Amino acid sequence: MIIQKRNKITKVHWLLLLPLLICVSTPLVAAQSGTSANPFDTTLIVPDTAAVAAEPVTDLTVADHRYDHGEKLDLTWVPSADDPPVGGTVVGYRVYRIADGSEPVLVAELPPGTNHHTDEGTSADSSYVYFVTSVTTSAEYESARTEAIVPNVEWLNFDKKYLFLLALIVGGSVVIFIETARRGKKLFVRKIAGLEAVDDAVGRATEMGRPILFIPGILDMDDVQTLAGLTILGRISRVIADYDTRIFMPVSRSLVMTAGRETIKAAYQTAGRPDKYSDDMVTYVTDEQFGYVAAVDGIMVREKPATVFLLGAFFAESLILAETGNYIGAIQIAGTARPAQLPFFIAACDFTLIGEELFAASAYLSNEPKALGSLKGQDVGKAIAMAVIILGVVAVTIGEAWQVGIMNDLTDILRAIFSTM
Amino acid sequence: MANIGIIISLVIIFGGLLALLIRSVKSKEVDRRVIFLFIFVAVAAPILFPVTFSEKASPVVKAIFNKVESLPAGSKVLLSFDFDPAMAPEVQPMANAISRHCLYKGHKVIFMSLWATGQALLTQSLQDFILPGFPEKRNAVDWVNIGYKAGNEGVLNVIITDFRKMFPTDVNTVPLDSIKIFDDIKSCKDLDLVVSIGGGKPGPKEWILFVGDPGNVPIGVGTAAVVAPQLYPYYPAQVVGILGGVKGAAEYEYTLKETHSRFADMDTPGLRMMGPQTLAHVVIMSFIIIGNIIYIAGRRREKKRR
Amino acid sequence: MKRQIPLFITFFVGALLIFSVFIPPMESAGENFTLFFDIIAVFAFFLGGGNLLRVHITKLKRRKQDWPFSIVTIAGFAFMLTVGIFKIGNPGGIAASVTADGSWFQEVFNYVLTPLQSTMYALLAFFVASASYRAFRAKNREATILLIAAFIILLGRTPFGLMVTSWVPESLSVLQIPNLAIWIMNSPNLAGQRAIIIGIGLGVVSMSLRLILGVERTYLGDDSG
Amino acid sequence: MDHLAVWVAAFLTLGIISFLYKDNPWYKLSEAIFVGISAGYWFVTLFWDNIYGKFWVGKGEDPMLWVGAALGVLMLLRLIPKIGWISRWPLAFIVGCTAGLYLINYLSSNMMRQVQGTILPFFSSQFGSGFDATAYTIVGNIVVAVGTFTGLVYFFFSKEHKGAFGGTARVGIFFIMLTFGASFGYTVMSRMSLLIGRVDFLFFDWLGMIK
Repeated sequence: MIIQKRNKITKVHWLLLLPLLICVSTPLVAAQSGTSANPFDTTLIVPDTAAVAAEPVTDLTVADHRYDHGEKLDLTWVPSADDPPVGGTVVGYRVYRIADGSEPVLVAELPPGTNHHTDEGTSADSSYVYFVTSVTTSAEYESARTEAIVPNVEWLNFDKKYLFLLALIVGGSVVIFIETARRGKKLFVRKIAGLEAVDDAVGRATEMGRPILFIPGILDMDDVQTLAGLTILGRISRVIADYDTRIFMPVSRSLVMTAGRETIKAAYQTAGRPDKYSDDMVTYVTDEQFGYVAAVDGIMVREKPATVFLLGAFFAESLILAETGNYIGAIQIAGTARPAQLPFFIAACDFTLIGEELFAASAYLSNEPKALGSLKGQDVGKAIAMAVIILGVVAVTIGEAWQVGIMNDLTDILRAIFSTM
Repeated sequence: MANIGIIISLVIIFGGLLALLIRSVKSKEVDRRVIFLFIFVAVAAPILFPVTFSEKASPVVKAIFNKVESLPAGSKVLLSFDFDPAMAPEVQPMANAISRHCLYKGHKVIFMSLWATGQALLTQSLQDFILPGFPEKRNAVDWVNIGYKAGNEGVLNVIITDFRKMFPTDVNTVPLDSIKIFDDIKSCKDLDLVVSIGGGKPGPKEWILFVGDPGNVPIGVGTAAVVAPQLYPYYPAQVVGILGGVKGAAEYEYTLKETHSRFADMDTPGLRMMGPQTLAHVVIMSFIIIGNIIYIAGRRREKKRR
Repeated sequence: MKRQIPLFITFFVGALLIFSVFIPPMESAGENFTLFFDIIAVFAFFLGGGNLLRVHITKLKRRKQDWPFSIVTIAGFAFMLTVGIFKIGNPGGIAASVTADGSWFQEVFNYVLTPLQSTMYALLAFFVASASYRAFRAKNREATILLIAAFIILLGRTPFGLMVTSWVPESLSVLQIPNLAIWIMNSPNLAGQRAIIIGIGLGVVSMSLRLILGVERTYLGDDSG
Repeated sequence: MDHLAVWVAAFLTLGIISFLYKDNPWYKLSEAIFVGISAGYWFVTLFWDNIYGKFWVGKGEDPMLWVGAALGVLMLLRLIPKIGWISRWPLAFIVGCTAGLYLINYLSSNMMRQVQGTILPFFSSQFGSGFDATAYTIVGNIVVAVGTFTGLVYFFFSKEHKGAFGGTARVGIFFIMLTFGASFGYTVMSRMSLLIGRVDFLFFDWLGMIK
């Protein structure tokens, strides 16, 4: 690695002498540069006996990049006079950076016709000078150097002001509603069919004397769907502890195993049955997607659980698991936020929590005012989305159909606010 | 032999389905293992005894076919293989079929790729599938492979004004200036048709946005099945036609075989793969119908009992 | 204290990461997390792998049902660990990549794991059929819509889709089954997906806030609410 | 070697497929092999990539790596029951990070971008001149806007699905069901391709070899 770097520097250093050498001995340089200074791709080299000349680029300027922490600088220039759309001698440009007066370093090779570049390798505590060379098939020609510049560090990214605003409104209303609920105001939340069924599903397992199987998806703790699955697990295992039913949870990630154990243990403690809890309720199988599925399928047909929960992030295995669960006659409650897998759960499970309902489930099951309050906050976000869709569609339709300027302005504003950058 | 095999299998499949259909009126559920067996036979039989269904080309496929068909001999067509080995099973068949069609019609064909891994695939499919059928076609005169250049849509931005800037030479480092096809081609605007085959980025969409629209060049696209719906909004204003997945390839192959006797014995991987697909789809649809009959019959019975 | 410290950690890092999006010098915080996470996951595997071994050894010791298969699992696990960590049967020796061509490790991946994976995956072909047989029944209005949409799409992917509707005039070609299938994928399907996706986005916001604010804390071994 | 490999692959392939009939020792054996081998495979790759690759080859230069390692060690304290509760710290850390990261990500990419994409004109002078294309686009855009709006109404939690609101929610659920039916049907083909691949292997690579 280190050796490579050094090589590069010496090569570049040597290249800088090229223009000078050309004056002295043109044929020699042409032959040399053909072998050692390799402009981009080998296919580009057209053997040539004389050095091909080109004008350097002009008006090279460097400016600070907006909203970075000093790691970027923007360069602009006017392309070489020998780089017209057709038939120029320039085959590309090279950008060189000189940091704090040290040796120039090649930072980019660009195709012809380019007039700008963003260097992403700077830091805020150095000063930089740049120059650009026009590369022909046999040599390169240096431009004037820029003024020295020290990159600025910005502390706030104002490009993301609308994102911040929306996060503030949506997040703020969640917090406000949680606070309202904490003060004791009653909040209404409609019934969610799949969640109404949880108690019955657990009760059924108790009656039948069969275990309950809980699958938290196949992703790790760094996915929010797994977290949603685990929070629901917390609520469900409270009920399970009360009913004194067996729960079994094979997992495909070690961290989920640890978190799953903590969750169930806590639920049993709260229910006053810590003696009933055992680490064997949660077991690790394998990280491999289909290896895990093979094992869970085996568990399903052998243990014949009465109730199966599939709550978390699922991929192609969704239907394999759900069909096997259906085959053994288990009541199945599934939920995922992966739209591609929802159809399969809808087809094979008794109840399916569709996307948002998965995240709302633990709040709903807890029946705690605070948690329910957060669902209200979500609805504010939905109301905003709905209002913007109506407003936007009306504005853009009127604006485009009848060329109404003010409506077009409104559309542009809405699109700008909801653009993610 | 193959014919007898497939006839027996078809009789078994459809006879079985009919029997189940009759049984379903009595509202008797089908064991899922029976369904599994049907699926297995429906997939395995056409693989063992290759069977092809007639694939009438849908308008979007027909449109590309007709475009290639109607261009006068000597027209300049560019085919871009914008895919990698992972995508190849789905789009390679259509790439082969279109390439053959273009060569057969006497078009001057330029092959290229926007994907680094596509160049090897392109060179190989030219060698193995496409060129062996056309020994009379000469490199640089009837076709040329200019290979891959890095830069994604940047490549397109350059070749819309000048090929030689991006591709000074073809894959064998022969300068474009000494390649006959390029005598009167300066940029993409001089082409009579561009077909981009791929499914990712850069791919068909980039060709439409960076070459088709600005240069007013007719663009045809071939793509993986999952991507196809996203390209439909561009039809017919911005693209000539769309081949979607193996099915699109099968339709193209079928039309090609029907239209030109030269291709009667052509290898048709698309059609071959559609055999098991079609049968499996038919089996699933039959079972949906059977399931509904069972449900309706069962409900009637319950009513009667009351 | 046992409960307060974890709650504080969650709150602190959660809030920090939210604000880091808007503060350029902190932009790399998210990437750092991925780095942390990968390392923690490896350490956690000692717990997971240990658990796997413990479960199967217990099964073996107590001669529980199907115990002979536990020997196979333990043997397979141990084999992969030794072959992989000590690079046994690797033509390049200990210096080569563990997945070098021709190494035992890679051979087992190619000839044992790959066929197992793809066959398990292929089972979906069967389950797709049995699920559609059972689920696509016109039990109520919603189920009927599900059924019709699925049927049109299925039909559109066979040659019969075009045959059935070939009488439709060219000016109304949108109504031909294959085109109708495409239209369904593009318009109503897109609308449904959008509603679901927007809902998910808001659900995540609310769920994340509950976690960060400590309203949701079951995973921390504290359910006292 | 090749012969043996194909036989092993075929043996395991059939073992898995046999599960479709019912659970049996052949499947159990394939399953046991699958679980043992794959768990080992994952650990070995994780080890070489993350521990060896980052701490040995990369010399652990990034101080952040050591923070990760420290958290990992805390995780292992679970094994000591007395101070096992400390292992909640790395868990709390991971949960906090995940929640913080996803909040903004999902808000921008799921909610904002999708809302923006729905702002489409019902009618515009810019649409294609042909009647067909125009009608197609108009109907398409109306359906997208109406479907998205009613779908959101369905997800609304604060109001019972009754009256006009309930009716709108019903339209929403229709759209969602249509979506599910369509995506289900659309996936069948790719699922069949997987089976075709396996059957191909059995017939040609394995049985073809016997011939």
